[in-house]
Amino acid sequence: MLQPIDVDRIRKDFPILQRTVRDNRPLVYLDSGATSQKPMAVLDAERAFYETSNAGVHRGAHQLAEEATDAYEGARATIAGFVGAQPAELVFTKNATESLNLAAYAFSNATAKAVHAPDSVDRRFVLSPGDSIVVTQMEHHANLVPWQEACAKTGATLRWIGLTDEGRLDLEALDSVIDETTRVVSVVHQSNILGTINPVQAIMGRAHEVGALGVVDACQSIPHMPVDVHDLGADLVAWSGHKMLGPTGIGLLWGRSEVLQAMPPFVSGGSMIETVFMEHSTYAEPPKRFEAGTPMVAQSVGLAAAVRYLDDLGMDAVAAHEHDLTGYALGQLEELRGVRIIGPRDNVDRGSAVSFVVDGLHPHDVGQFLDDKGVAVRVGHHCAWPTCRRFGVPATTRISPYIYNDRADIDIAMEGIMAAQKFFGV
Amino acid sequence: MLQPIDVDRIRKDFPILQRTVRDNRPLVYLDSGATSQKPMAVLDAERAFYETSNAGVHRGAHQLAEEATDAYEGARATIAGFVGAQPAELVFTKNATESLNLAAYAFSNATAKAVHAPDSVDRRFVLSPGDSIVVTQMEHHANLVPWQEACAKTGATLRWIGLTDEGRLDLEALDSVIDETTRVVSVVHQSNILGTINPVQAIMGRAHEVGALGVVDACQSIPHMPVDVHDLGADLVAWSGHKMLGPTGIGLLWGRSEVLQAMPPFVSGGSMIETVFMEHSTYAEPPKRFEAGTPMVAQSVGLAAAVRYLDDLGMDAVAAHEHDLTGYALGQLEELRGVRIIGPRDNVDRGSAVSFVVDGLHPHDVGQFLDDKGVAVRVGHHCAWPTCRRFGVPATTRISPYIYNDRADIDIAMEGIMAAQKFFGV
Amino acid sequence: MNVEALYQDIILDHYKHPRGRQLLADPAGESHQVNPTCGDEVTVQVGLDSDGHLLVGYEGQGCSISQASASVMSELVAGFDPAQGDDARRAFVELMHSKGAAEPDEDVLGDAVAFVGVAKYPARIKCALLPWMALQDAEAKAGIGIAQEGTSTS
Amino acid sequence: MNVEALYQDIILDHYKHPRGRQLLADPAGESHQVNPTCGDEVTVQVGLDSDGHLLVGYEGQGCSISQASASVMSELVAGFDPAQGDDARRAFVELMHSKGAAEPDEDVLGDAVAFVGVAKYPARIKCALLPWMALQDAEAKAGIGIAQEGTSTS
Ligand SMILES: Cc1ncc(COP(=O)(O)O)c(C=O)c1O
Ligand SMILES: Cc1ncc(COP(=O)(O)O)c(C=O)c1O
Repeated sequence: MLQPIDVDRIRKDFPILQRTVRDNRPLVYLDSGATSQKPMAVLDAERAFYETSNAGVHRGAHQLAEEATDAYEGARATIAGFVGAQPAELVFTKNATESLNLAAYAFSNATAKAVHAPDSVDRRFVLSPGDSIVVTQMEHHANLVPWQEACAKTGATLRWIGLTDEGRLDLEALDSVIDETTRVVSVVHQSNILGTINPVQAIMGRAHEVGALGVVDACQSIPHMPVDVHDLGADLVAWSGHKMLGPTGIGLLWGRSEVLQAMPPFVSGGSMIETVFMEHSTYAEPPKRFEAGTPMVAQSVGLAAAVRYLDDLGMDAVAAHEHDLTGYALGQLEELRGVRIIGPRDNVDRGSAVSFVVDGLHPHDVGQFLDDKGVAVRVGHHCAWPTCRRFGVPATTRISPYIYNDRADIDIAMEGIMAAQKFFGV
Repeated sequence: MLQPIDVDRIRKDFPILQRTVRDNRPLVYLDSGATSQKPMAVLDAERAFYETSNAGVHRGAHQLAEEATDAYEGARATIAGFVGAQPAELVFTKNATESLNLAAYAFSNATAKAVHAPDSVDRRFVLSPGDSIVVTQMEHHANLVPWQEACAKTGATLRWIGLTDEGRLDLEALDSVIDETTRVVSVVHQSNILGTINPVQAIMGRAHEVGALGVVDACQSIPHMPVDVHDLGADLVAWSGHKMLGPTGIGLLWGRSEVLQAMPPFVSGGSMIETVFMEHSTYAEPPKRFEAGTPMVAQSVGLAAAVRYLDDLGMDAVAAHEHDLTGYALGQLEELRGVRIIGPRDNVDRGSAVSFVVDGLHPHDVGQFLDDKGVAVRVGHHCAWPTCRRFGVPATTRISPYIYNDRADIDIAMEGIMAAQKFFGV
Repeated sequence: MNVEALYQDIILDHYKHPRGRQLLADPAGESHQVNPTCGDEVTVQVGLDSDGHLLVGYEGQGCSISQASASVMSELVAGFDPAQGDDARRAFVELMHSKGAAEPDEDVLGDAVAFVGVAKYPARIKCALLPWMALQDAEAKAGIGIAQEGTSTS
Repeated sequence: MNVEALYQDIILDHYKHPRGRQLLADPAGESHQVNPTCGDEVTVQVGLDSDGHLLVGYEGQGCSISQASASVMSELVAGFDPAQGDDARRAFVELMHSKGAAEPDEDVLGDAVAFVGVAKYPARIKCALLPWMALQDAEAKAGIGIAQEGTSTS
């Protein structure tokens, strides 16, 4: 049976939630879609690492170096286990954005190298004019701009799956958008602006049908629900540590072994090599091939602690808790006059990020009134500018609760919205 | 007047130096060339950030987001000031390796884009067969492999400045190695394996003479001596935070404004854009253009604290302290039978990284005996494998002291070397 | 400091009733500025009348602060000579970066003094500055004020 | 645990007096393995004699552990049938990953039991395993042992 989330107990683990903002208002943090707060267990783990075992990893034959290496590789195993993966399939990056660039650069790098040494690369990654790359109209810029750049460097064409007015993918077009010209399909699992949870398995299936590689941006799903990377049906899955209670400065890329093996390096330098001569070098096997330079060791340790914290709560319980808050928030917003939800209004296949606009009010002004009540939300295009345009709004206000929020937090947010309406007389 | 470094006082600031290793031996950490230890001030600053101000930066209109943005941009200003730079010229990366890749990718990305849209890029970054890239034979892999990769993607040729038997650059060849074909020259300021300090200003001067861009790898100089980036005469300067008392997971790239302005993006995604449409995007000005995704906010705060710590000591005093230790270590090693120093033996224009080999002993075995005495050193090729080959050794043992080391630490290392010699009967 | 002190009556009034919100018939320079974090946009056009005084037109969409700032700015600087316009812009930029500690000079800034509270909300400073940045850029493109600045700094 | 327990006499002896350190006249498979962190290298060659027993040759340069391990390995497995060789390799790999807790079986591992102390020094495990990885790879290239494994797992 599910052990329900005990918000009061959890809050005690987060020092920042004890503080007040503005005129001594208790902090109501509803901006976890941007970044989550960190429990003490994470801060303690990182600090303990620095205080006892800090050293270069995979180098040096002294005890600290051994301990640091153990800490780093142990963290990899813990985090891999959390998503049902093998440690050797998990690459550490600085954030999800780097992870997605790693995927996109596999194509542009292989394409450039193929010009001078066709046999040095796997043809699956070589693009030419006539080839297409497919994304959706609800991508975060991190899963859009790198693919635009890949197109600019290779002559491939970017295509996308459009959206319905309800904020779902228009899957009728799936088979025509993804066709024989398609070489890679990269899709967000859960939209950070609309909250929509996409049927990525079906989309990845279509990608594989036409021989394309499949990438999933799981930034907003892995922190909020149980995810086994294999269930997504993708070849590569990207996400960030800082949105799942972990430190800033660490991201993840999971890849099917065979695909990682076939990918050329992205960032190159120390630790990702096998042999180096002045004239040429050979590269290590994944995941090392993609981890050049001194890695985010302390951050990996912190993230492993975050994963243990979430595991203790149980991701099923986390998802259930957020589902409840989402339903409540949707209901409360529907009751407010002049408020329009951008994204699915039914609490089905949707996560807890809830975006809305208020008639006659710019989101910045709404956000200011929420801030005045101690409520932290994000206003703007949420790095999904084309999605805003699709819905004819310049920006939205977004509530994105997490494990430390309860219904009372949503209530305070509603008060803020009404205060703004009253003040501006709309 | 120089306030000398007070090692006993400094040690108290580093919790890890209170621990013991192996059979209860006090830790003698002589591996700061790999990564430095962190004083409490750095750990406290990072933790305080997470406990009070953690939030997304440059987004969100709530108080935490404002505080986090201030912390991040304040850190940038502090770190820029430390090297005489303007904040707008300083880019945060995950490590020096990424910084150097950012430089190298400016060339390969511009070259690829020029194929499809010649006017979209600055010609200085477009390479073709016949062009050359120049490095030296003492580069860390981080400043070699990315340029090999740039060559593989553009058809340009890699050249290098060779070394004398003393471990200095062979500058006689300077004018022939760097010639009219040269488009970029990237050189290490202080070698991490040989300890050599290179006359980078002269080399950058020659680069500019032939119209090439100049890059300096300052990983091993900025942590150890006063450096004003302008004095180096370079266009771009790369280094890491973790070698200068800062956290893991943060690196720096300084660039002359005009050059940064002209460079295409490297990692792309959120926060580095100006406008985004499905079809195309435009990019923010530097440094933001190069900081896609959620940045290393807590790490920037930690690194700023590290910089303040070093500033309080005074970088002149740090350099003087290390100079003394270097002279002492060189003298002690010279006295040992069967020990050969790899790198300059005179304590002039050299930093504190001292590499050596012991006749009849493999560095791994030397390192093991040092470890047994509680001494942490690095053994191996130090990510400068071609440099090892130049000196006919597979690997070296390296002592690399810092502010928390004294002569007694060097003495214990010497005892370890002698113990190894005795044990193996050489 | 609370949110009412930010949204002073003058700001609300300009937001609800923008002044001079239209483009020029024959602009000498134009600049379109975007706040990439929130998508606020403003286009500012400039020209000089026969007496060498500034003509200003604008259009935009965005939050109350950015749109009121555009309205206040255009009302203030239209009719100024370029040097006066520069003084006002500099004073406004300084006010925004004062963290709320400055005593704004009403003689130079007119209604724009009402934005003093914005300086306490760093995330909104960009909103308030957006039209002023557009003004500066549009003048630069039109070649307005350049000669003067060149002279004074050489 | 101290450094003397790591460098057991057998290891030192094999390091100073390597056994069978030479390449084969007519190898069926060869593998060159490098430890990228320290540059240690070993080349292992394999073949089968007319009775189907392993022939092993090697060459290398590196630290005492990697070079002694190559010597011990070649002495141990030469003459084994491929299945026995696999058993020894598996036992050795297991020993290395035992963190020093395992009781190595001298019947299977012979002199290689002396490497038990290496398991306590993670940075050296790769050194000790290097020749064994090369053996495995060389056998795979020679097609030795593949058939047997294929049968047993299908
Ligand atoms: C000279 C030099 N360059 C580059 C690097 C790479 O730095 P990082 O590993 O922090 O990316 C190092 C350190 O490892 C170095 O010593
Ligand atoms: C859906 C989605 N993709 C990608 C990203 C980028 O993640 P990061 O900023 O950690 O690189 C985010 C968060 O900002 C996101 O929500």
